[in-house]
Amino acid sequence: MQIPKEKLHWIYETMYRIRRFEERLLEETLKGNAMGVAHTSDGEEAGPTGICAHLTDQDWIASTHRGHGHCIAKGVETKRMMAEIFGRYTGMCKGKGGSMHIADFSKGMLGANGIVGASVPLAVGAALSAQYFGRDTVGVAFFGDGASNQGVVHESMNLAAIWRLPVIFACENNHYAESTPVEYAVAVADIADRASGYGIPGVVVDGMDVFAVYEAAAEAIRRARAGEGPTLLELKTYRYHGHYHADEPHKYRLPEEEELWRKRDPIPNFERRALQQKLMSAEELESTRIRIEKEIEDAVKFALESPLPPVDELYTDVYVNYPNPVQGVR
Amino acid sequence: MQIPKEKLHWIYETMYRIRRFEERLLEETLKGNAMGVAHTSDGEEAGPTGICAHLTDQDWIASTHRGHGHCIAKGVETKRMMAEIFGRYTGMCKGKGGSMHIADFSKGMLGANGIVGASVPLAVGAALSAQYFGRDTVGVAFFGDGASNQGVVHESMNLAAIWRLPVIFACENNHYAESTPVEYAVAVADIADRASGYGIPGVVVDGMDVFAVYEAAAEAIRRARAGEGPTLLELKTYRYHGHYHADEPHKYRLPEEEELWRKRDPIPNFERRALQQKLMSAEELESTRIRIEKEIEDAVKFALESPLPPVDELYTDVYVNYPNPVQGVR
Amino acid sequence: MVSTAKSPLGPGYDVPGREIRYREAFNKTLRDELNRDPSVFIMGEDVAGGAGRAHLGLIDAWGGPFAATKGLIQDFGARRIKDTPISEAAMVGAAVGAALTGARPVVDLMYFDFVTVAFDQLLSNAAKSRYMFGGQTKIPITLFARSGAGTGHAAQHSENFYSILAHIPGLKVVAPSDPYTVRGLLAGAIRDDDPVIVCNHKKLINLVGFVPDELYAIELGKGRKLREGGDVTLVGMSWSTEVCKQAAEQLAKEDISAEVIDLLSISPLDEDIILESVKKTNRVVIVDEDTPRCSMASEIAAIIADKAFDFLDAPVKRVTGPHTPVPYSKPLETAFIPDAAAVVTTTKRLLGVE
Amino acid sequence: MVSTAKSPLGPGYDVPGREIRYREAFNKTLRDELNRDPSVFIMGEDVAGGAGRAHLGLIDAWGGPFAATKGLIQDFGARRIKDTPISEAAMVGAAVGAALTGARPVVDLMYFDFVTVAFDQLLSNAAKSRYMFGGQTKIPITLFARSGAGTGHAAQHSENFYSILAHIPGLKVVAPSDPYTVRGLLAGAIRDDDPVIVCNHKKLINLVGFVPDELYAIELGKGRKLREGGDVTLVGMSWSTEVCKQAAEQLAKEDISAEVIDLLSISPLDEDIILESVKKTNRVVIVDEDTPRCSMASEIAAIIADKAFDFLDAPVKRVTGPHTPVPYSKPLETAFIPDAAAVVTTTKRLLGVE
Ligand SMILES: Cc1ncc(C[n+]2csc(CCOP(=O)(O)OP(=O)(O)O)c2C)c(N)n1
Ligand SMILES: Cc1ncc(C[n+]2csc(CCOP(=O)(O)OP(=O)(O)O)c2C)c(N)n1
Ligand SMILES: [Mg+2]
Ligand SMILES: [Mg+2]
Repeated sequence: MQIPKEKLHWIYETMYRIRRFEERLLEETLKGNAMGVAHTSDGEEAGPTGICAHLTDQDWIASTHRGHGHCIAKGVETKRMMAEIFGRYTGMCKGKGGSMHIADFSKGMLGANGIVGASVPLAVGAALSAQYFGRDTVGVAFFGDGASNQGVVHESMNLAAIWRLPVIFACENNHYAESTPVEYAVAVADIADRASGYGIPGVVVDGMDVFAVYEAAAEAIRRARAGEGPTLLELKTYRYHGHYHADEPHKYRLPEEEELWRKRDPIPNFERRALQQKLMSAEELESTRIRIEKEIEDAVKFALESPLPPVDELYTDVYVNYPNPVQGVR
Repeated sequence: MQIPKEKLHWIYETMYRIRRFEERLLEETLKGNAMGVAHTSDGEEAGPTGICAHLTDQDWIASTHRGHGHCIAKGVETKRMMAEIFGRYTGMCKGKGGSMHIADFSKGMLGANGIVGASVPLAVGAALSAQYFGRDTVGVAFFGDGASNQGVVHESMNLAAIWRLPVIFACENNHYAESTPVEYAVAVADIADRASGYGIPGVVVDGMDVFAVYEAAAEAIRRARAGEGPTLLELKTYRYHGHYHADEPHKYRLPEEEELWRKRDPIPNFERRALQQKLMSAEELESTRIRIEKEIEDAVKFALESPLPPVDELYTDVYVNYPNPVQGVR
Repeated sequence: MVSTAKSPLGPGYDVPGREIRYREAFNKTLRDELNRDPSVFIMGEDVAGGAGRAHLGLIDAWGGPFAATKGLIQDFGARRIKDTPISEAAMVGAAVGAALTGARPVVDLMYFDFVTVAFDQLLSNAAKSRYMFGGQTKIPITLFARSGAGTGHAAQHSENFYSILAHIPGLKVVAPSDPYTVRGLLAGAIRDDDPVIVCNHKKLINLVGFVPDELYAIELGKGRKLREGGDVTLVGMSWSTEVCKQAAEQLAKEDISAEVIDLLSISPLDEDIILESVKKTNRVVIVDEDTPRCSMASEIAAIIADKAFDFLDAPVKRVTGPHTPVPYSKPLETAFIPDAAAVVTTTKRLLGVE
Repeated sequence: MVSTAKSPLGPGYDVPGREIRYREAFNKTLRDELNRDPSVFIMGEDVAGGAGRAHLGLIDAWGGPFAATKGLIQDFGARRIKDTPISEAAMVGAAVGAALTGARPVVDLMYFDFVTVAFDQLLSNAAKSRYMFGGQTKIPITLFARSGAGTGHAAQHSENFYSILAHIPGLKVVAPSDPYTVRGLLAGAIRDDDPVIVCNHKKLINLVGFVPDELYAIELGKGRKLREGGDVTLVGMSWSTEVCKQAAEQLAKEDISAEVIDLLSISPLDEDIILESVKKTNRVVIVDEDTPRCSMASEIAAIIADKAFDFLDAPVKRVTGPHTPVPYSKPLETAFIPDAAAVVTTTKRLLGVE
């Protein structure tokens, strides 16, 4: 499948942006600059990038606790993401949400979500809106291998299937749910096999290869926009770091396994192919990296220099038109 | 498959008992003698009968809002069932549960359940107990086509599959959930197809033919007892009456359709085959029917003559060892 | 938004209207709101019924519990009246997702008890999204469900736990008490930009009362005074308002003058109307069918014990359901539900006139 | 069942024991109960960790949140320490089913917030089965979860809604406040024949305190008095007990003598210990981190306003979280949680000494 030049640039830049964002965030978190828990997604960049490459700001995605990659791929500004995670007033959610609740409604990003599986029906709802209002937009639900065992995910796939809603169920199978291996928690080799129980296509995709993801997503999104209903994409992938910043993955997985996956790293793989097939030049790659490095440094700086939210913000945004929730001390 | 003579008698008697129980109950309900809503299962007798034929009192079943057939097949006394539905103190649950909550722990009947899908994990739990304590008993979860779209049913199948628990998932596909046709609510022709998503066998069974059910259940239960894990049985069946006593099914299904299913009625079909193959004589069939008719009449009489529960019963059975729940009027 | 021309007990009989049942007022209001706003649609199990069978001449087979949605598919079609599979969590989640992206879904949850199955979507997504996302979005969904005991549906079909929903920041909860208020509160709920749950008590469904033809919305967060009195304040909500009215009648015969406050909104709560009344009568009995612990009855009692303490001449009394599930058998179920006799007894004991 | 030889503040230092963290007391008690009763087993996500990888030399990779179950799989094996998929509803349902058939499952729900996903199984099955089935059965399951704000986990990982659980007839809820009480209450919960939820507040997890080596169970439904005082009663539960203790210290410096009551059990509730104290001090401040509406704070206020009304010299005060979700950013999260300063301010205002 031919990828337009501009899109190729965007893909590389986006994967690299996610990578650097996560790496720097992890450093900052271990330094104590992020206020809470951070779930990083480096290693998994090809999935959100290859899918979101097909989307516009009018399309919607719903995300998970491991949502930074989804946000970035959907176009959320890294500096406002970093500021959010640092608990700053300039953050995407004024510092009220944090890493697990970054949303950007102007970009079609319905929010990360801290309850495993809970965001999946939100993407179905976005697709329902699209169908209801006759828009040709789609909803993408990102979720993990662990989330695939949540009831609401099952319900969502069935609902989307019977209504032929324009949704893509993007299962990021990174082989672990916290420390639990997927082969323990799921009784079949491919989660994509569950699709046949809903009468929808289930496609296993190499989630380390952005070209493969791009191609599979193209077809799923085409189907969706054409009114042919949902698709389940299973992206086989791997998270390089622990479940969250302080997790030690070697307690539950072997270094050899990590090595194998790192050999398939989506970024060098892209670079090799881009150079071989003359899609991008070494200079282009390098200048992109430099630009992104700087962007992320700026984001960290922006976040660190941003103010904390004023304490009154505790009481706002609970309701649209009921400004006076009960305060605690009476 | 050869069915022992005694078992054959039991099967006929049980199907007939369910049939007459439901028919008489419906009459009594329309007369106002049942205190609440009644969901009858006549037409569906072959499922519970063919499955429970293999079970002992040590095996467990979990049931649904349409649970009378399950109760009867598991050996619960009809007079105490009728009394329960009539809200009497002599009922299985002292009149505190009613039609949707009949249980008999002495018979391995874990209870009917008013929340669609909610009883399915209870059978999984019973199977977990069996595995944990090293008993060779099984758990059977009865549930409907409608219930198959509940998240907890999905979760239960996956959990049972990965732990290879001795459970039988008995999906009674009577083609409707209230007034909603299964072909609208489920995107695939056979709910049994969902089994492949859990790596367990999924078997479509003629739920109007007790011999077919008996045979399919034999294999599923053998697997379970042998530690080979769960099976999903989909019993294609039909309820003759409305969703509940006051429902008018002709608003959502054609009389022709009903006719077709009634032609396959499990009871006359059993009789025909029993006579043809000389499994039971006409006299045996007739004397069984007479005996059961009388039993059900006696049950109605017993229920009508039984006392109502004393009002103090409102406050008991909330906790095992906390006898004094807060009363309302203070 | 209740026009001031109307009496606080409901509108005067000078506006055009009819005596209709609660269920009709509900259905009519859904219809009016569907007409008024094209972004409103309804989804739920069997809200139409016999889904997908129009080609067989079968349509509108069910119409929701208590015919809440009966006839709507005839006029609005399957696009706007959507039957769903039995998947409450996905249904509520999809409604939230649709609300986040421009629609105004109305969800029929059938029985209040089934809220439990969709509870996470309600608490974690519907109630929290606006806050977590720093006010970026609104979640205009309306859920409705049949609540309460009284029809022999037993423990899993008789819940009334609006207290649990009122506990949750971000949700709103309304509890109409008659045909007039269900029309106004349902319209108010559908037009509101926050998630609102409408509780329809089973025992109210067939109640008849005057309902104006015109469409009006009752402001969420406002209660009403149904009866003036000087000796005691009775506070009711949903069916228990009816119980308070009956009790007030009986008390009047014994020369006890009870003021009756009908909450209408459970969350937000009209604290002022309660406090004002108690400051006048100096005595209060709160009537709530829900089980007692951490109930609305307790919440109101706590508010009074804090903010009207100096005006109280007697203990704050609550008449509620007992701390038990709802039993099936009629005599037990009847004993579960607080009735006028219990309210009268408690009131008289409170006034020392036994 | 707390031996009378021990002081009500916890046991005297005359019994053998050690200063250990809350988390260690929890873990040790699980271990002791597993040893004591072969029908007890534990299930939950990552309670062991790295499930199925023992053959690779990988075992006990995680050990539950706050290492609650760390090391147990080493001694009890995968049969009794069961990792589960992320399927809370099925997990709780299966635990109920196992309890109905002879086992005594202990379920780790990780974060309190995830109760919502299993809410139906809890409310419709665990809480109601005994009642609906006319007392035929018991449901001896124990659930535990991390509750509360204070660690930057934001809106979906900081819940404290024990009020919602206390509302539900058939459930029991305990809220330990230190290492001594978590050992006794956890043992009490596991041995109890009813479903019990144990709330472990995040801010308590690393608290150090004296814990006897011997195994003891604290009777469910009994609170304790942590400090004698005459001017005001402070009522706490879970972390807010710690807040009450701090506030009482500060008040003491200003010659205000506060009595501190620690609920320990949220349901059943020890009404007597609260009422007795308030009848003595005539003033009360209830401290509850949960959001305010229909909260435990409100329940206790209501009980006092009813049953100790004649002894009250001042309004019943509640210091609680606000009616908002829990925010992420530190200064906001800190402002969410009731602290000793807020309790001191409220108390002084109540006593008219500002
Ligand atoms: C309902 C619920 N249960 C448990 C958790 C705790 N938890 C957070 S992430 C996680 C693992 C999720 O695994 P997966 O879906 O594969 O996503 P990944 O972390 O691998 O990206 C768990 C168990 C949660 N947040 N929500
Ligand atoms: C969680 C839940 N949602 C909805 C209902 C209302 N309800 C009761 S039975 C039923 C249909 C069930 O269909 P199915 O599972 O096919 O069983 P059947 O009635 O056909 O035996 C519905 C929707 C319920 N009891 N529980
Ligand atoms: Mg994963
Ligand atoms: Mg059915």
